[in-house]
Amino acid sequence: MIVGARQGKLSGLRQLVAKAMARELTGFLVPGLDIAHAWGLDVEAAGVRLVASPRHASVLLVVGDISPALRNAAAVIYAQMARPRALLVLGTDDLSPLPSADVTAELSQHGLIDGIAQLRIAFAEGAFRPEVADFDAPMLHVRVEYTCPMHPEVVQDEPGSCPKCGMTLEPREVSANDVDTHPHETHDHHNESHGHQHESHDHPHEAHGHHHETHSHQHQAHEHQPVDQGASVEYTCPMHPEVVQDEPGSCPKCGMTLEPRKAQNSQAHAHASLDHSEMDHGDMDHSEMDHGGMDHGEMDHSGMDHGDHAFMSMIDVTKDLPRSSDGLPMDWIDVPFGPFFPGLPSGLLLTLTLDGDTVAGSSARTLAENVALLHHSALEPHSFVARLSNLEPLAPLAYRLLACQAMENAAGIKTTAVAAHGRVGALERERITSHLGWLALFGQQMGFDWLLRRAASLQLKFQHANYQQIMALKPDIVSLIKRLRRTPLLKSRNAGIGRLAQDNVLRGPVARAVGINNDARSTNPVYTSLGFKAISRDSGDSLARLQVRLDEISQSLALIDATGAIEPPEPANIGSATGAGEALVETPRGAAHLQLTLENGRVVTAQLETPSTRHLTLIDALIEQQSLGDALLAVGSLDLSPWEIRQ
Amino acid sequence: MISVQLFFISFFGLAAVWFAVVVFRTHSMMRSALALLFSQTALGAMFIGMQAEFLGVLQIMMMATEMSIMAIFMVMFMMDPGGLGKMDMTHQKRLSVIAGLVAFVAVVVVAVFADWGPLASSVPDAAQQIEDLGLELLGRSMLIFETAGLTILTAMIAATAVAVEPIKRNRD
Amino acid sequence: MTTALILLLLAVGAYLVAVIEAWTTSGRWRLTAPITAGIALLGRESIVPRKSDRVFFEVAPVLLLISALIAATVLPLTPDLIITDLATGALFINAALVYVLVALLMAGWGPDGAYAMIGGWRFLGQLIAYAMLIVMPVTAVAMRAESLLTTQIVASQADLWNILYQPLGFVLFFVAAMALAFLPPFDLTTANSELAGGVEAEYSGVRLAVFRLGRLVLVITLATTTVVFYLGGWQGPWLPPWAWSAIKILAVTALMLLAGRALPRIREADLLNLCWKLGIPLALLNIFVVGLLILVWP
Amino acid sequence: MLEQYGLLLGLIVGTTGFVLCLYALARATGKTRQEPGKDVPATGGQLSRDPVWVRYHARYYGYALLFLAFDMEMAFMYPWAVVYKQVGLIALLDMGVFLAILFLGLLYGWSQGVLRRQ
Repeated sequence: MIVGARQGKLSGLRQLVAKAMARELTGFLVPGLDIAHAWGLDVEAAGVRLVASPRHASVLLVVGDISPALRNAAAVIYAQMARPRALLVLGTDDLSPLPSADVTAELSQHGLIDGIAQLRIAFAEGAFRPEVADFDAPMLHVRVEYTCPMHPEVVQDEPGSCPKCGMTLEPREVSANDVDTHPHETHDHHNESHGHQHESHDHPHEAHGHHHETHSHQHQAHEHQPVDQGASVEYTCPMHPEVVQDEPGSCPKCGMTLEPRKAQNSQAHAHASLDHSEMDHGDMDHSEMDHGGMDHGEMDHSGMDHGDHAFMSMIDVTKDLPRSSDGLPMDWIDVPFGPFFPGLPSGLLLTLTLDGDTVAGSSARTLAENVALLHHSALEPHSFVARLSNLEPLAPLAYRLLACQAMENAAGIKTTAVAAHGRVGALERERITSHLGWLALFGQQMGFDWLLRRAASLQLKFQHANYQQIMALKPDIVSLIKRLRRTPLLKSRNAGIGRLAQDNVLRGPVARAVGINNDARSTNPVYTSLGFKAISRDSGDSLARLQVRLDEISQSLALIDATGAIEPPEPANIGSATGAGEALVETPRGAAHLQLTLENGRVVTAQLETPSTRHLTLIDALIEQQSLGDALLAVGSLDLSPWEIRQ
Repeated sequence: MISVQLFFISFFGLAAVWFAVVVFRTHSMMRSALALLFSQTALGAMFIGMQAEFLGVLQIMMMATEMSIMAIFMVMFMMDPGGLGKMDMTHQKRLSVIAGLVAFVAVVVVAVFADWGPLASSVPDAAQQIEDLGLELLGRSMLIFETAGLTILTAMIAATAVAVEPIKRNRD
Repeated sequence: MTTALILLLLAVGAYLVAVIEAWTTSGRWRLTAPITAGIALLGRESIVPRKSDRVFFEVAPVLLLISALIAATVLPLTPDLIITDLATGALFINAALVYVLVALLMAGWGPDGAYAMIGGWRFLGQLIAYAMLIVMPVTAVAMRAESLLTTQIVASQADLWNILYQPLGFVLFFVAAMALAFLPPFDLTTANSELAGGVEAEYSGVRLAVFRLGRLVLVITLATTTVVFYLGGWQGPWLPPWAWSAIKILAVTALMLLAGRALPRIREADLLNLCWKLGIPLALLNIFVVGLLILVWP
Repeated sequence: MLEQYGLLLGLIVGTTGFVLCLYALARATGKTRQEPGKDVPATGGQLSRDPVWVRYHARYYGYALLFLAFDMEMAFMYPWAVVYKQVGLIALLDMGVFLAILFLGLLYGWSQGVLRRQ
């Protein structure tokens, strides 16, 4: 039986349709294709066609356990799927807002194939059911608030007129419990919002009662989370709502005189995610552009007789709008490129302020859980190593090695040369696997179908390959790299996109693409004995990052060839040693640093620092004023892993 | 035969007029742009109904692309393009009603009283029309053909000068 | 009678396009896949977005299907197998195919979703890039055939196909036809990885089925147009005319679908630049060269 | 003479009828259920309820303006192409002048920076 079945008796036509649906399963993957490949799953081979939009999907495939924020997003995806919809869960059980899973299976290709077989049977029999319950979840509900089109900071919970310009406030829907919303929620909104939602759905264009629908000034009505009603009066700048002072003065950013305002949302300005201050207003101040060309675009309003309320011509509507790069004051919209966006690293929430299809501002944050290394009790070595490797599904082995080396360093144990070589082989194999996984995601991002399939199949082969298998796979890698060098349009697609300047924040391949050589392996005696030299390029754009990663793949192959052995790192027996230790391992995304202290054989304190945490801060400057395609490609080329980001 | 042709011509004529009315009655810019597009398509269909196939097909094709480009410019520069605010964009109502009536009367007078010459007994078939148009273009109205080229050139230069900010030579 | 036969052949052609497309992506020949996918889509709910423009949302898939179908009416599969042999045949194909743009603008603006809207306006930018590269090569073809009648165009290629007579025109037309059908690498409007489905993201159920059927018919119509203009239509030694038409159309369809897999998606800025700074001069050159060629060797 | 056009109109009406039959068949399998959050446009896992019908900033308006001019030119080219073989060299020269004028406009636009992403 499927929870998301459709209402209806399984009659003749529905029987046929149910059978057809059982044969043609389309899936939406949560958290994403890179995680599925990291767990070694080939979903297309298992018989489910992956699609980009929840509307086209009949199965929601949840792979591995995910954080509460990601579960809320998965519930949103599930709510937006068309019925009959099924839920196939691999390797996890508690999915709070999502309904109970229709089919659960263990997290492996075999488990996936079994799950899909059961799903086909469930669809053929249960796609239609006489009585069906709605799927409801707290974050799907809407709460109506009223805001003034001209002054978006004025936000009230009940209709009225704007204290500053007297215009009637207009309703606007805000998700009832946004992730960082305010505590108080009036219940009368609940049913009223339902009424509002149903009614607005039936006749979408006719204004709901006497309220106008949301006026067009979306760009100013940023997502201002309403906050507790403050009492004091405060002063804010019309252009930069985040500038707030308790006394009158001029705005530090653009010099406009601050306007008095009832303290509506004193905390709203604290959160940095929507802070537009660093958005470059430079062009507005010293724009010596002659406005001759621009004025022709404005509608001539001299003859306009005034409608019911004070009619504003386009000139004064767009008077204080930020101007785009070509001098036109346009409306900007906030568009979330949500945690499950095909092509972007899964789990990364990228909210772009779009001016047409150009990025005018961005805010990126990870929705993956911020795993605490040590809950409150000390941990056994084995459980600490397991916890650290589960933290990062995209490169588990690298973090396992990091934990082992840190504990051995703390306990003062030396590893034998053979074990060291085996560990080098294991780490390099993981680097090849991780880079192939990135190539598959990058191919999907560029719409380069062949690269997605080829890199994904090689990645699945490399994941658990032993030394001989790797040597057998060498020609495939060489042909893949040679083919990529010869692909037309690839160079022009990547050259000059996401150019980064030299910056000590950079780590791993992103740093080496700019010419900075902070590779942890170059100081490691084992590597220098194998003749390791770091590769680096200097153009610092997406093409350089692609070439550095391709070179690293062939270099890692050579290193594995030199070491001759691959054994996953095992924590040495540290008995009941005590002391402080640290370790630095070059994970596929950059050098990760771990400091820990041991107390008679148990890990007491641990402090981890990962490369993706640093790269997250790069995104805003990287994609400023880029077109949408280039911006997403630049974010993809950073090879971020939201799972290892430490808030 | 004439009655079927007349029926289709009047049907498409009414469709063109109705779409034209929708252009001004709707609040959404996008709807009014596409209503104008379909009004032109109905006009093209009228030409085809009147056995001017080349003219009709040309009208249907060119108007579609040009009205779409008008749509993007309307959406770029007009306030509230989605028509959510239900603003009343019409203005100078009395003046426009008078102008409309005057124009209608003028058109009817011209249509009824002007001397259109003898009713053509037969219309050359479509392929012949294109050929005649081609020969006309290269023969008698060669001058019109070339001046049309010049007017298009002036249009391009004017559009370039007005709409696009010239590249500043001093930039990098 | 021929109309029914041609409509049936178009349906079979669209079905084969679906099979070939599934083969290019998954590498397996599954002949029954399209029909089961169609029935499955029929049985799914069709969701209408909440504050959408209902007229646009409903009309867009139907207009896409009608535009592709009407463009196919003037294409001859064999000397007598044509629905309406209009005197302005070549121009009529172009006129019908422009409404693909109108349908996608409606599908983009209708659902009031960010991805769909960006996808819709991107396709208008794409039209501005490819439209000239369809019109000018067709003019060169009409010059050689001395008429716009598609049957006349095919007849004019009796001794030498247009692909050999004007290869530059063929290359430009083929690229522009792929851009018109928004096939990868020109799938800017339904970019799966930049717009998560773009204009077709908000369609589900039976509306999505009609949208995809429209796209399949569009691909088979463009393949037939390429065959009629440049590959000598039904002409060919030994085999009967209908066999040649079928082989050529399927070959061109497979080429269109395969070319996309081996290339990354082109940037909109690059597409516009290439088409206007390289494409149009080449198209004008093509017209000039064909003009000289006709004078020298009719 | 008019049956051909009638056939086209019949095809258009027939296709619309076919699509409406498909919709009726789909409706026979069941009604679309209204559920909270289902009809909000899908943006990758977030509920984005704000309408996006804003003034869209297209960056290709430079190309669009030149395209309008070239679209006009195309209207003249079709009749010319049909009679080209008959008229011969003179036609080539006439169209050569016409196209040269327009190519001049294109070069001017190009030099003034119209043909770029504004």
